[in-house]
Amino acid sequence: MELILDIFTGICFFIGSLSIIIGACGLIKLPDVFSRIHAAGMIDTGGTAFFILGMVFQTGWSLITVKLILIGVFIFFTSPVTSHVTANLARQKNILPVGKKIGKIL
Amino acid sequence: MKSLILFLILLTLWLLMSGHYSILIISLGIFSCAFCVYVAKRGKLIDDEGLPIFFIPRLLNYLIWLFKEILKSNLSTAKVIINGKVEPETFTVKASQVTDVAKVTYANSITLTPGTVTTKMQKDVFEVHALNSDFGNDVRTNEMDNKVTWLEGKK
Amino acid sequence: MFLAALIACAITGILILVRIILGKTTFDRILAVNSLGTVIVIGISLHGFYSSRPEFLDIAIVYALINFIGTVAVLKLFSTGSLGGDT
Amino acid sequence: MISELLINAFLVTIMLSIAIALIKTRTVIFTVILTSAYSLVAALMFITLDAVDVAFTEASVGAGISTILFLAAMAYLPKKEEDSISSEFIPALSCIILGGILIWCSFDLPEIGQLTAPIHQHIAPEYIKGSKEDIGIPNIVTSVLASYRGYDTFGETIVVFTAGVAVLALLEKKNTTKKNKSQPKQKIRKNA
Repeated sequence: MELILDIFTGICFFIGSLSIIIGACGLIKLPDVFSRIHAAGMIDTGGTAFFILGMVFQTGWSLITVKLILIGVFIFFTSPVTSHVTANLARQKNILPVGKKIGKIL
Repeated sequence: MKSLILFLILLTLWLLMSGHYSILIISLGIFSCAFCVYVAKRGKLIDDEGLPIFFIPRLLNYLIWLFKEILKSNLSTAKVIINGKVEPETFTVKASQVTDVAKVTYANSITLTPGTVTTKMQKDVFEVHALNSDFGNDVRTNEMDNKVTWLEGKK
Repeated sequence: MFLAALIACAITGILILVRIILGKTTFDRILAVNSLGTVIVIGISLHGFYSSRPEFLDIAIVYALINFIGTVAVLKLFSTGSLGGDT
Repeated sequence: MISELLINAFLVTIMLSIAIALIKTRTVIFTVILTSAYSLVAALMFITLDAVDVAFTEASVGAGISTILFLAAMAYLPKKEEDSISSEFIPALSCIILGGILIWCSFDLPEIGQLTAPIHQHIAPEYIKGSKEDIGIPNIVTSVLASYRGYDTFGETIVVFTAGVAVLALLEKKNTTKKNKSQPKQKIRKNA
């Protein structure tokens, strides 16, 4: 039983590590602020979700699990807000995104 | 009624976070939770926006769908970053929700799925930035919009 | 296992640091610092498990909130020019 | 043990590179952002040193409140820092000498966790033995801080509180006088 949980944790950590490293690479590689927000979103959603899932497999049911899930919920609620505020402010300062525009832009 | 629900939520949080259950500490917790509720009530923070109860019956279903969606778009974002085929595009979509909370939920759901970000909001028109035309098409099919309208349950 | 995950966090931290130092606009840097905060939250919880003292999760919770407040405060100052309520 | 050393070395390297970037930059808001990142990493460092309470304080005060205070003060400052005029040789020399003295002194410190160190001989064993029955709080650091040296902590808190009130009062006063000046700025922004 312990072995199975360990394997699950290992898989989750592997996927999480992969997604945060790819996200950080994207943060460096992508061309402008608006594209980089997507990479940061990958770190915030994919990375955290899998790491927390992996740690939940290790604890079983206790108060620690609740705290882990709380961390996940906080990051889940706050990450889109920061992304949106950053993007909105960049638009307010008249930075136009690279790439094609479809239809009328606000 | 709503302040009672808020009080219970706060108290549950306190009990879960503290982990020490003696009479003194629990009574301190009850006191501070009551004080928080009082401050929130004085600041008129307790309304439909602060505590959207009408989401609750369909929330679980929506969350499961959202997680699935996030997983899918994480995969495709990773592919885009590795391939390096970035063709960003910007477009506007219309939100069909009634209340402000539901609109915010829709905008946040768009932002939460990597690959699409809401950059500007004006009443019920969102400006969305997508990493690729595939992500753009995902938003433009209005599947998420319909889901959030269904979650709101006002129509 | 936990050590491997911690190493992954460390590599991510270095990559993000490169973006912080290179970053052209302020928004790039704010975004990168926010991501660094998320990675550190993960790192704190992982380190807690690695040294088998998961009580450190309390700090990770405080961190997740402080990171958000700090980022929003910086952005608010940048947009309005002050933190007061009358602007 | 080796992994602990590796983690510490890595964190110190990151802090060092952030500090160098801090010196190099000339934009004030970027300085504040970097300071926030620095204290984020510093708190992680305190956690690896097993000082939970300090890490808590560093996280909330260093990364949260002081960033916001810096920002509030920054609203009255020019956006760009001027290049320094005087030569950098003497400050650098004095910093290096002071750092050298501190490192030299640190060789005389007892090793971390050594039982015969003076700090573990004096009154600490009594605190450790009696703290649970005397006060009833599971965390020893908290019981020492809030009860055994309660008057000390009380005085410190008063000093910190006074400083906070003074800072708030200073910022508030400037706000009212500056109101008229900030009006035309916004008009320009709207036109542009």
